[in-house]
Amino acid sequence: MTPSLRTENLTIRFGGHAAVNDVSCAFRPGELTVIVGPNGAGKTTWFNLVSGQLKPTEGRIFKGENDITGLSPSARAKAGIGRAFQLTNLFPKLSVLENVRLVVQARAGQGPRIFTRASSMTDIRDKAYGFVEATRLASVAHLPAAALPHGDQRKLEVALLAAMEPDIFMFDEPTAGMSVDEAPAILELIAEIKKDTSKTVLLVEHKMDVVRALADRIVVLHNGELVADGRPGEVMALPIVREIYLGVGAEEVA
Amino acid sequence: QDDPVKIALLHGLSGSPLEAYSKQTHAGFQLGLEYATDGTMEVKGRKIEVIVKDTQFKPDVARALLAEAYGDDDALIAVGDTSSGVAMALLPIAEEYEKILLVEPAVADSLTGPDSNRYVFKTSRNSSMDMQAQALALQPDENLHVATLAQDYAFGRDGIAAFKAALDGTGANIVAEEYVPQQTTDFTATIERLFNALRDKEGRKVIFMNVAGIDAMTPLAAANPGRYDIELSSGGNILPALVAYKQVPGMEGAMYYYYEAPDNPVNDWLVEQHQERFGSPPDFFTAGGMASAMAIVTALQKAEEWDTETLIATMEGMTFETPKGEMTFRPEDHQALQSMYHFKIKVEDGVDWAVPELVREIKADEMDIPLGRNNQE
Amino acid sequence: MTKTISDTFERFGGVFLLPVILGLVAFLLIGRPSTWVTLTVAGLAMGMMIFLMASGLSLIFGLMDVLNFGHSAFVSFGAFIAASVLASLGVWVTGGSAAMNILALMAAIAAATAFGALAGWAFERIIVKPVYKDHLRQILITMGALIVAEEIILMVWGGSPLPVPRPAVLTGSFVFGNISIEVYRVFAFLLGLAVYIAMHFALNRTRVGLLIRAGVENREMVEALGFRIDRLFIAVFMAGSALAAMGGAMWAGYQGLITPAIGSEMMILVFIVVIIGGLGSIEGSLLGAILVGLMANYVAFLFPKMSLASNMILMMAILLWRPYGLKPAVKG
Amino acid sequence: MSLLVNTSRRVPVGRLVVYGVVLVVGLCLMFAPFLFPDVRAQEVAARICVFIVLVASYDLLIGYTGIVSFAHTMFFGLGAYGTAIALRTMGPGFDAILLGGSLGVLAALVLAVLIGLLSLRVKAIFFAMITLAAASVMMVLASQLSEFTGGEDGMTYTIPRFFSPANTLVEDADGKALRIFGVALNGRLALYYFVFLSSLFLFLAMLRIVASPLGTVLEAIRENEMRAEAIGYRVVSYRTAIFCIAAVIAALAGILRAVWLRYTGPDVTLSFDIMLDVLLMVVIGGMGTMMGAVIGVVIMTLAQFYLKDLMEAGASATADMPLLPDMLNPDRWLLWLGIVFILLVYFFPAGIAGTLMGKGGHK
Amino acid sequence: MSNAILRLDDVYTDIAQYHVLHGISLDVPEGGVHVLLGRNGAGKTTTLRTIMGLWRARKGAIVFRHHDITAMKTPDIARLGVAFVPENMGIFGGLTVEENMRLAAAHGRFDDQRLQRIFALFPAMEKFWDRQAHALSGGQKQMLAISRAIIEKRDLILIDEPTKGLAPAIIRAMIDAFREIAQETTILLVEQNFHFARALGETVAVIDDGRIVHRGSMAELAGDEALQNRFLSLSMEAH
Ligand SMILES: Nc1ncnc2c1ncn2[C@@H]1O[C@H](COP(=O)(O)OP(=O)(O)OP(=O)(O)O)[C@@H](O)[C@H]1O
Ligand SMILES: Nc1ncnc2c1ncn2[C@@H]1O[C@H](COP(=O)(O)OP(=O)(O)OP(=O)(O)O)[C@@H](O)[C@H]1O
Ligand SMILES: [Mg+2]
Ligand SMILES: [Mg+2]
Repeated sequence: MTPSLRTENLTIRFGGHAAVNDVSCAFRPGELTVIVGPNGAGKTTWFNLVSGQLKPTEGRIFKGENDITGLSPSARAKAGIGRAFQLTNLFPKLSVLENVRLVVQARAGQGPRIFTRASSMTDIRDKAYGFVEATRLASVAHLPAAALPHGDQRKLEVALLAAMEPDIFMFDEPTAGMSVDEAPAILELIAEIKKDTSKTVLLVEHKMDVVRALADRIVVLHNGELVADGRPGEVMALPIVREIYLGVGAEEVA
Repeated sequence: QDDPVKIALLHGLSGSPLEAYSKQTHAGFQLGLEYATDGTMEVKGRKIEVIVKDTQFKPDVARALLAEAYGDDDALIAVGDTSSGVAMALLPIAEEYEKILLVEPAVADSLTGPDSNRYVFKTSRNSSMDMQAQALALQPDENLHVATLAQDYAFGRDGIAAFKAALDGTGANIVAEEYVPQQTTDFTATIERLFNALRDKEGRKVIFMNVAGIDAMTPLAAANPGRYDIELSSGGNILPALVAYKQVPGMEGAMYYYYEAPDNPVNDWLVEQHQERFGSPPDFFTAGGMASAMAIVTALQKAEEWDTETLIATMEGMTFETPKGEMTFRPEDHQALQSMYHFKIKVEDGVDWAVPELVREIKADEMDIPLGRNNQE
Repeated sequence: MTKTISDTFERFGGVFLLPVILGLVAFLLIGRPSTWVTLTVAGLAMGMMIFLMASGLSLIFGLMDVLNFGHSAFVSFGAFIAASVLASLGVWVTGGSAAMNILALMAAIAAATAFGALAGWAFERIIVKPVYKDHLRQILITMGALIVAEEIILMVWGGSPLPVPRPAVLTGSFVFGNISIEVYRVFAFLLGLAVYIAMHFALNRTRVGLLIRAGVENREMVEALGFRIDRLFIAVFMAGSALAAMGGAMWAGYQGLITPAIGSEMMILVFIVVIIGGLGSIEGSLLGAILVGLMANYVAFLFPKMSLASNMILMMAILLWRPYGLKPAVKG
Repeated sequence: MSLLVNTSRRVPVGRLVVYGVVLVVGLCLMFAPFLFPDVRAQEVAARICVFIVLVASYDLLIGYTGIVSFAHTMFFGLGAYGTAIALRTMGPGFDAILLGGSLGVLAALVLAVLIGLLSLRVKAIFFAMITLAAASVMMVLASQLSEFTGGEDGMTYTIPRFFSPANTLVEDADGKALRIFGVALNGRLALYYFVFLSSLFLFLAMLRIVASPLGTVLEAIRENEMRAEAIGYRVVSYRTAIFCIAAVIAALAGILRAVWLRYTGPDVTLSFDIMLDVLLMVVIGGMGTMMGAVIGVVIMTLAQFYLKDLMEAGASATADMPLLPDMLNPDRWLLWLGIVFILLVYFFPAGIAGTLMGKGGHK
Repeated sequence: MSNAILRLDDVYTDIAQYHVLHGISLDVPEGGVHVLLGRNGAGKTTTLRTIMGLWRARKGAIVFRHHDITAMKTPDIARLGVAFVPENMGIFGGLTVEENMRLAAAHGRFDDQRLQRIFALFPAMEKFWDRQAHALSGGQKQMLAISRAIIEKRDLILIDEPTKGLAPAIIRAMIDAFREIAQETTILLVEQNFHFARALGETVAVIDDGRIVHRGSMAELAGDEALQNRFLSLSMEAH
């Protein structure tokens, strides 16, 4: 079957330093790939390239058949590439619910509507509320995002992504800074998404237990290069991975 | 004793540096009333009540205030404004309420032009007079070469146009017309252009400056035109501005007013009183304000009925005393024709500003001021 | 192809080439060398005076991220105070003795600058402090302050234009053949240069510049590192305001006749300079100021009609080429 | 210091007050000719109507989208000048108003699109500067093309006779204009209601816009541009769109202004002072709350027209005290306005309406 | 405890109109690593920020050594020898790594051997010494933030979730590092990562809804599943 997302020799240089270097790989629907790698390996940067926040120095990006290398972030979002950010990135003064509603509304292509009252579009509102509940934010639904503690902000971040209902989900350390009793909620949500075999899920994660629990496949980045790619068991067994990631000889990290 | 007759003064008193002019005008107006009524502030037994309104230099505000003055306060005559723009906006209101508007001290010719109307009179001089007088002051002939410097907007351009018209037929040659943006502060480039235009000419070479609100004199003098035997020439100005003239002793030009220039009892009284009350000699707009007051009082005394039509009839062609001597409202466009003064700059120590010594008075009839409109047909 | 060009461009000093290029082009168009020299010198001097005012704004904006529309108030105040001082010094100014003249001028400039610093302090405490990090409110509140300041000037000095006596030594101009250079401009140029050097040193050779930049990004963290950022910011603000006042003083002496509007008239020019120079970099302000100065003079000579638009056009062009100005210190 | 306001909690009171006030203002304007028959009040009322539209349209930019533009009066001016020039050249007639007005609006639209696409990408302050540049260029043009525009002094012209006081709408027995409560049903009255109703319509239209999905998107862009893009909104297009909408509405307001004043010049349309007024009004009223526009305009306008009279009284009352009368000198009323303004921005950053409704608080 | 270097006594903190801390009382003994655990929104960060003077306590007292710092200005608190690594790392993106460090170093001069130790600990710092900090990766930023805290000798370091987003390898390295740092200073550590906390902590306090709900030695908590489940409801098996 054709891959849902594919990068070809994807490369970006900042000055001399190649943050992502000639990365080619493909992802299939119904598969959850965890991208691991030491700090500074290029994971976030690779995400930025795919979701369009950064433009590659070389290489191309395909969604299914079509080349999306030239598209703007918004165009890619419309094309079904959804992405949550590592460093939380919300609409601080809007309420949690409004945050989510914006996404649903964008989905529904209702943005440009000028003369209908937003509040009258109950369907959109209800749908948004659904996502708020799913991420256990219902209790704070009416607080401005800025007032949430870090952990809840992370959850909202995930809620926004979920609300985009993309074909391709990209989570960048969704559980970072989330307390151990909160994390499961998010992981369940991801597991849910994973059940839908039409979706492709990419996940950057450092927490080993999470990786184990979810990964169908692991891709390892190091110094911007793709150094390993395969089933969790195999990859974790690779000496290079053990060295650079599980930190036998942590000196060389990053 | 019947109720007072109301005169409304509409001038910008806040929101612009020009407010100083408005205040001179008001001072002059008060003095004018006093002089004309021998201090009684009454005409034919009726008190004169002056209503002061601040137009804030905003045409829309001004219109509202004038409408109020005519409509609600029921003023008989209104006087204003300092900025030609605001005055322009006032004209239609006078027509709408069919009451007299006396323009002072705004100068633009257009105020008595086609867009004006028969309810508008004007005691302040207009640009044409400045320029006519200026031209005469240059004693133009074939070997006079003039380059002009003016600001690039209606006032500046109209001025130069009038100036050229005045030189027509005298044989004098205009070798360059330079227009600079209104707020120009750096004249180097313009000066270069002027010098380049004049430097190789034979005969008398003059740069004529017609600028308002900026100081072109200092840089021009500093660039020392003398080295190409170029003279400078410019109109008179308010006292603070005359300070800059100290750099150009001997410069000649024509001016609207300087307190030592006119020789008549009115002016003597004005100078004396002004010194007494404000500790300084009267300036341009003090004289103007006084003139407008005296015009009004004269009209009220002459007219047997105080309704607009009678007043208009009275004022058309009316001659009245002012600090500048006699003025006469021209029947056609209601512009008050008046003398101007040919001066020569002299630097006296002890005086803060350069003294524009009177060379000669240029009488109204020596200048032919184009008709703005004709209210007679 | 284009790449190689830009590379060589960068190699030979990058954007700092622009004034030179401009000068050359102008030379070809003008032809008459004497005229060209006169204009160029005039342009440089004008640039330097604008630089004095612009650098203050740029400093405050770039380093403290405060958009101070009230800046022009300091210019105006500087101008009027200088004027008053000169006037009060009477014969010192008009008298023949060069030394006394210079002293008088120095006194005037010093007075203006000192006032600028003082007023700057009050301004920062009262007006700006509550609105750090909030551009919109900064624009608004400083505009409010501007209104008040101009009214105060009207109250103190009255509305009528105020003549500024110019020290005898600084009147007139040097004349070599057909070249004439106003003495005052030479003076202005030198002063501007001195100020530039001083600022350059303060910001790059000391840790202050660093601290301020950090403070702009994250006040709290700088404090958590043990620095009293509020004092730092006051200092910067005072410096910026003082520069504005100094610029105003110079400008007043140059204009000869000043009105309370003097500041706001300069402001657009100053903003243009800061924008094309790039926010927060003193080098940028200098570059921008000189470009604007030269441009103004050349264009005024070659195509007088254009002279008003020229700076606007210059700004737009540069913004399209370099959206953050020529030499921005703070990106994004 | 985070300006957080809990939308969920303090709901009705403040809001009700604001809506109440706005409603009252609306009614006053609706019956202005009958409530305040004196001429000055008429002018004031009309000015308020027009400025409510102008300021509200500016609020769309600065309050809802966080765009700081100094070119708003430029668009206002385009509408006014278009109408004025047409009336002057074609003579009084509705055709002139229609043609000139629509040309003005068109010009505004085109310019807005150009400026928007060209420069809405760049940082906020730069945009502010570019608009400032554009505006001043326009001012220069207005003064340069004096044969069309009347230059600095502006131009006067006559409007359709239907709107002139001489025109009687309803005749009474002896052929004069019928009077109701002492108000003559003449052209003047018609003109006022023309202005009032057009303004009302435009204002309601804007209310609808901000309540629409677009409204929320704009706020999102204001809050976090990058993320808005990431969830699928083309920021530049939205920015440009709202910029154009605001420009067009401003131009329409300009038409009303030109027709009402029967005079058009830089000082009543283009000038930077007006831009400043608009800014003051929107802030005092409260950014990001349409209601704020109404309140801001009313307060400022009343101040401009009546504050001086008050101070006059104050000055004479305190005449014998030391420096007080000096400061209360009516000519210094701007001083006080400035101070009040600063205090407002300081203590009620959300403006009057904003603070009362616990909304806006733009940062 | 008498040898407490830092003592919070019934501290209440509000943020805007929200009451966040209601009566935090806490003693931090001199030396070693002491952990503050708690779920999201419990008030951990707020506690640290209140100590640092970045939020103001409405009520109660905070005493560092013998100074009452409750009402002190943040810079003065810092000058007493308190360093702070905030949740958002608080690095200066516009400055280079070096400049970031220089600001933290006394008089802007580096103590060479401390610097070397930092480089050994976080090679990325050396590698990107002249790189603008905004260009660092999430984790690298975190490292920079910590490096900045330890470039000088401090008496007390407040660290908010340092392991967030760090690769296990780094975390391991960091455990050793912190042990070493703890030789010379006291560390008050806010953590979510219990394993990390357990590896380091001597004493532990659990905070929930703005109150301290448990205090004791780490050993005790680590040993007692019940306690853990009660306060942390730890679900994950240790590994
Ligand atoms: N804008 C930028 N300019 C220069 N270098 C950059 C930029 N963004 C990232 N880098 C560099 O690229 C490398 C990869 O960064 P990235 O954020 O992708 O790492 P990461 O894999 O996400 O690490 P972490 O797990 O810590 O988030 C890092 O060395 C970083 O310094
Ligand atoms: N700026 C703020 N405005 C309003 N409330 C806030 C603000 N910051 C934090 N809070 C509230 O204070 C409470 C505690 O927040 P705090 O950040 O201290 O939690 P935390 O324990 O650090 O959580 P996390 O582990 O997610 O960082 C939270 O309920 C939050 O809603
Ligand atoms: Mg990352
Ligand atoms: Mg926290």
